[in-house]
Amino acid sequence: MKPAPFEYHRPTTVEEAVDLLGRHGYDAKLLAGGQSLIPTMNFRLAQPAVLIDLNRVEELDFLREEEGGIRMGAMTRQRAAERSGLVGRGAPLLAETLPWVAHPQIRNRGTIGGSIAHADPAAEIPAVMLALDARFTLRSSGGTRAVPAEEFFTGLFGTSLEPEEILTEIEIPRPAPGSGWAFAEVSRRHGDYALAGVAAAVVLDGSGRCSGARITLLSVGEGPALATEAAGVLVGTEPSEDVVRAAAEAVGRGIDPPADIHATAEYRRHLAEVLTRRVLPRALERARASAGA
Amino acid sequence: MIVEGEYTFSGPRDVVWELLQDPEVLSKAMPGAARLALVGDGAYEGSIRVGVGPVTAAEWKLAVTLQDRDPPAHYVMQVDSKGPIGFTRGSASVDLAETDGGCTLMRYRADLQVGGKVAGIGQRLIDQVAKMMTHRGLDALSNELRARLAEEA
Amino acid sequence: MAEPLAVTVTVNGAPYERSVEPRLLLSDFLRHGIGLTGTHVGCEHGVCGACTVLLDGEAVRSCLMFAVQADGHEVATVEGLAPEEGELHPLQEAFREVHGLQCGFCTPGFLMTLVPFLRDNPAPTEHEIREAISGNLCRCTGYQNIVEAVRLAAERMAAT
Amino acid sequence: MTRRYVGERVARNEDRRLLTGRAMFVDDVQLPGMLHVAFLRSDHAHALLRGVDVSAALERPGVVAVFTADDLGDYWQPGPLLVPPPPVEGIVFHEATQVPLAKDKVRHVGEPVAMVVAESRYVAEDALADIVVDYEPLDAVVDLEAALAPDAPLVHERFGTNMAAFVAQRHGDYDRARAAADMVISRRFLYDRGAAAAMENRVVAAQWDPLAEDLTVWDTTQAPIPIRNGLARMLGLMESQVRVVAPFVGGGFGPKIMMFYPEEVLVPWAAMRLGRPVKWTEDRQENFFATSQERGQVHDAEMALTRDGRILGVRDFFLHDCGAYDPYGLTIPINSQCTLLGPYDVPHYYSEFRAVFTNKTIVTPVRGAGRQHGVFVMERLLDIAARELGLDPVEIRRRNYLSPELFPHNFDILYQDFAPLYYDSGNYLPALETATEMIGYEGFREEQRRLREEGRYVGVGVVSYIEGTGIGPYEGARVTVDPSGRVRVATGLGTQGQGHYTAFAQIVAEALDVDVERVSVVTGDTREFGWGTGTFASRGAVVAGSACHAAAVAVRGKILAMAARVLGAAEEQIDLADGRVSVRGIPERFMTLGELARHANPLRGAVKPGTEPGLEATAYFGPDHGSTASGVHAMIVEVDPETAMVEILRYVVVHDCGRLINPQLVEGQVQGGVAHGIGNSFYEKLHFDESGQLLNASFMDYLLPTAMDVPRVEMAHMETPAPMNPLGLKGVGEAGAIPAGAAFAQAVEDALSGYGLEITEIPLSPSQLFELLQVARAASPQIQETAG
Repeated sequence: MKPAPFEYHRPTTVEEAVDLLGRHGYDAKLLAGGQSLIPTMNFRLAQPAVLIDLNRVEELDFLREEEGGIRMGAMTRQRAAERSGLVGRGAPLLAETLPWVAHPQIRNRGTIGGSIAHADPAAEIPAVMLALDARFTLRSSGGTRAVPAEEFFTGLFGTSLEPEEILTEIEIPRPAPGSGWAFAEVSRRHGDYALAGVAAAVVLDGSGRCSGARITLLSVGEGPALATEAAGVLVGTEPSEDVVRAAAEAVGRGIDPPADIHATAEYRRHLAEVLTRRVLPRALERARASAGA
Repeated sequence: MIVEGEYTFSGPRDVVWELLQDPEVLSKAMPGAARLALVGDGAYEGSIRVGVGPVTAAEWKLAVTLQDRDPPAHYVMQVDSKGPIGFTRGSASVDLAETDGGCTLMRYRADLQVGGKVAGIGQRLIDQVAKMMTHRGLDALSNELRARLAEEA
Repeated sequence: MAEPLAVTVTVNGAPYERSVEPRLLLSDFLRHGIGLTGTHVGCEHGVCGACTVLLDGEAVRSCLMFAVQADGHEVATVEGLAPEEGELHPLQEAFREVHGLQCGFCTPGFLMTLVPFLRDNPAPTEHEIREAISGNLCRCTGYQNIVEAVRLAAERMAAT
Repeated sequence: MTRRYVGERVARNEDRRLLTGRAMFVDDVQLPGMLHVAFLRSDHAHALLRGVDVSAALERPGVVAVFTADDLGDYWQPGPLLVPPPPVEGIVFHEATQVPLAKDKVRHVGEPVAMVVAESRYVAEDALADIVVDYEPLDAVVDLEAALAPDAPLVHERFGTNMAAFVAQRHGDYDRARAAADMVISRRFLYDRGAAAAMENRVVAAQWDPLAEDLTVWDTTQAPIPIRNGLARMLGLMESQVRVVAPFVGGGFGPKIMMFYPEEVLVPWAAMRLGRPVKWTEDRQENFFATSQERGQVHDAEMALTRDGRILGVRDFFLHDCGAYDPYGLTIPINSQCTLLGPYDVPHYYSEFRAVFTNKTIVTPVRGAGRQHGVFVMERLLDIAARELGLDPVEIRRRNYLSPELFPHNFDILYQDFAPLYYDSGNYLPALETATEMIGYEGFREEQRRLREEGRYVGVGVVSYIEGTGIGPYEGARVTVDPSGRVRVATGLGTQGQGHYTAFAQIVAEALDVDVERVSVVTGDTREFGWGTGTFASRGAVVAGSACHAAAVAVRGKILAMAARVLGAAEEQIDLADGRVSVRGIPERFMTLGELARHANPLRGAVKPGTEPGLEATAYFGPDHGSTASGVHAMIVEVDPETAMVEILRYVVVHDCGRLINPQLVEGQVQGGVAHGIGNSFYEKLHFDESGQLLNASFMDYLLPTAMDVPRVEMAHMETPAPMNPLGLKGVGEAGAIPAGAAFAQAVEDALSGYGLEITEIPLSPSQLFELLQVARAASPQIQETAG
């Protein structure tokens, strides 16, 4: 299990990286934390001809608070985000979810941007970004564009990144007053790919009515999925147990989960429903606390 | 692994049938700049280029044989492929039925064996990749059908 | 640039200069490039944790890094853990005392995972210990005495 | 004697080296000019091999050689049959052992087809992609029942069947028991495959020294001496020309006793042929295809009982998956057959099995070696019988134990050592009572009811087992007092973490009354000790430990005789204590053992006729019978019926492995075994699809339990000494793994009482449990989970 040979570049600026990517395009692979890519290379499933290592691009490793929310560089280590008080305050859903991502040794190396760009359907971070309505900055030698998470994820390991583009920054909007959040997943063992997982971000107005909800799912489809029908069930109601149950049923209806050796499609669907029933009350509870405060 | 489903083509059955025998059209329904050539009666050979996510796109050799042909209603497609990280063997049974409004309903059921490295490591994704490739292929065929019908019109 | 690259890696405080192929895994560099065979390799896909070393003080899988990436960085391996020849680190001492190892193959990975863990969390609960080592597989011990060893080491390290 | 070591918690001698990264494992062997090997392995489970073209690989820079079966000439030979079939009447056995490289046909995914030798492993792997193999795929034999169908494809054509063996054994007359029974329970039980998954993969390194004309082989084997003997035979060398070293080995658990793996045959051969040292290090992926596995069996079993729950008889028909070859004979299914009887008084027993060739990786013993299947079947039958009879599961066990006065006890069936199944000693009821008390069985029902009202589903399982351990043929040991005063012990075993270095030191230190840290043990180096068999069947401590004891006792005799001569006193007057000898009552007339050892090897004068130089003795031990360890496991689980996830809340083991050499080591063995057993219950299953492809050939998908999944094991020891050896030892290496599945099934069923579901299959994944729950819910619509 040794990787095949590759041409190796280690740029120190985004400009340099973008330039290299422009030159090598389809033949190149960006190396961020490498915690998914390198095992795939060790199995020789991935054999990129060119590897562009972003680990020395310091400008991609930052985390700061801005007017509208949190902005972080794509090379922010997952562990750094997990430990950051800023993330704890400004994106508590992300903070709550990160400990579910693999193991500390992996998170020490793994990056937020790497996980987003990898877009594994079973990964927690893409689903959370979708729930948080994050925006991503993509840069190529041709320029820069911002893409909302909803448009970014496009099916199985699919993203709207062009071959010459790099994901450079992630922007997470500041939670509105009355926001609540929760995450849960079921995995065979702690740190494994989830059999199913649910992230929820909800907003309650002063009267306890749900004014916004984003429920996202992982491991039940080709990519991270936004459960729009389920969110629709919540919005406009004062969410009761029955509403939550109806939302969970909507989650089950809206997915076509894959089967593998660990879980049948039916089991995954069932878990997505159960998890929604468990996650929403927690998110709503927090929203009530926040709206009351 | 079983991949099965239904798909409706907005066009008459005999046109769909023809499309499904045309190597050029078939190669458009296959992933990654496929090449497919007719090498005998109902026998095709060629290659496709497949890569999913972090798995580097690579060339897979492909051999397709159509059997039990009952035009324009039924055939069985035997597909064998071999690539650097594994192989597939399998057959798909395809039934075409005319439906209201001049459409064609395709029912397919494929029994696929996946072998080699990709089977041992990629099991989590095989089901999804098969589904995705099927859906994309059928959509491509559907587009081709539309184009052909437009041409004829 | 698939050509060998010159790298300088500081391992357990000593600089090592080598010319390496970019694809050389850090685990292979440590074991076979500079002969520090205490770091073990169990899966080479980042699950078993046997190859865990410290990179600039944090635990990482050395099978999921290329040696070229460690250029200019500090790596710590199990060989550098004991303070002096003939002495043991409190974690090593505790592992020995409560039988926290059997075949010993996974042990270096556990130790290197635990060093930063106890640094950051000097008085962990049993659940925290178990979570901290959940990315390290051991087939011999059933983990019980490893957990015991961590508790013992934490107690002793707190006392000094 | 003043020093007591046997029975004490002595910290291990070997740990310092292991903890500081200075213990040598085989992959640490790095020699100048060393070449590295990668194997091209079959992607197909079953295919004709039409051709292998290695020409492109040979052209790749850095590749030194590529070998296929044709290159091996006469060296290409099927491996040895390690365990011949037992002399059971009417037995059928078809021998088909593995080959070094596939020729004409491949029979399982991962079977080696070509061997690449290159300057680095990286380059060797590059070259694998250059090799072109022409396969003609055949339908694969995967399912055990389908394998025996008349039109099934054949794994080995020459037998005309996939049946590898048929064995029927009987004790008493089951049909009569059945006729007299008040109730007969019958069920089908499945036990599926798992991997041993030692953390260290297999490694073989070899160096041929053309000047000394000797071959050194480093091998992660559990049996270095048989490897040496076999290699010498194959390579046409004398045994003394081959040295096999199994240094520190990173876990064995059975598969490392298998021999000869193709790689073990090929690496030494290549080193001789190429004149350079050669090493092959298995990677984890190869390990899943190429290292032997275990556990696939299907049982159709029935139990005849009286209405008060007394077992009248048991009948079992089962199929055993032996994979593509059967080099290990019938050890596993015979173990299943014999262990099924457990600690119970079963007057009538009929068991027959068919071993079946399949297109899967070879099956050889993995920790438990077939025993868990027997235990699972028996314990499940008892649980079901208890439920149907309205008896408490603990009570039905109590009623059926063999009582202490029935020992030694014989059954009329043959065990894996070909001796009649023989229970040397045992006392089972106290273990059950202790276990139920420790787990709080009495009060648990009340607690269970209370928690159920809160929406929590907890359940308890209590099961028993026995384990035949410590079988022959023999092991040996040499004990030497060094002139430094240190004592050296050499045995022929390989050791994989069991703590033999310490356990044997304890035995010898106690016999010679020296500090245990001054006893150094070497194992697994044929140049140090050349006679023995290996570490398997929970026998290391029992058999080699007894040999160490015998050798130490002999050295003690020599010490006393020599001291008497040197100190000028009668032997009876000599005190041996604290590493010195002295004359009783005259402490100033003493000599250290080191000084005495120098006296025993004089440079001048004469060694007296009839005596030997040195304070050294070699002894061997071969028991007539194995010794029967036993125990009770009790487990409390909590099930979330909504998610079908199971958490183990408590785990109690009461264990009897005779006299304990070192309780800490025994506890470690049991804890590790329990973890393995928990893996086999809920996490670890090798998934083969219908074409024989293994679908989870990595640690991503093959789930070893982690520290979050394995509970703390609460343990109590019973010590019923074994009469078969001087120290009263019984083996312990496999015990923990054996009953866990049965306990798990009982506990999960109990937690879900009211659902009416029955667990007859292990491992049981949450997805499977979910399906059982869905079926139960559909059958009884009144089931409604209380919100948790």
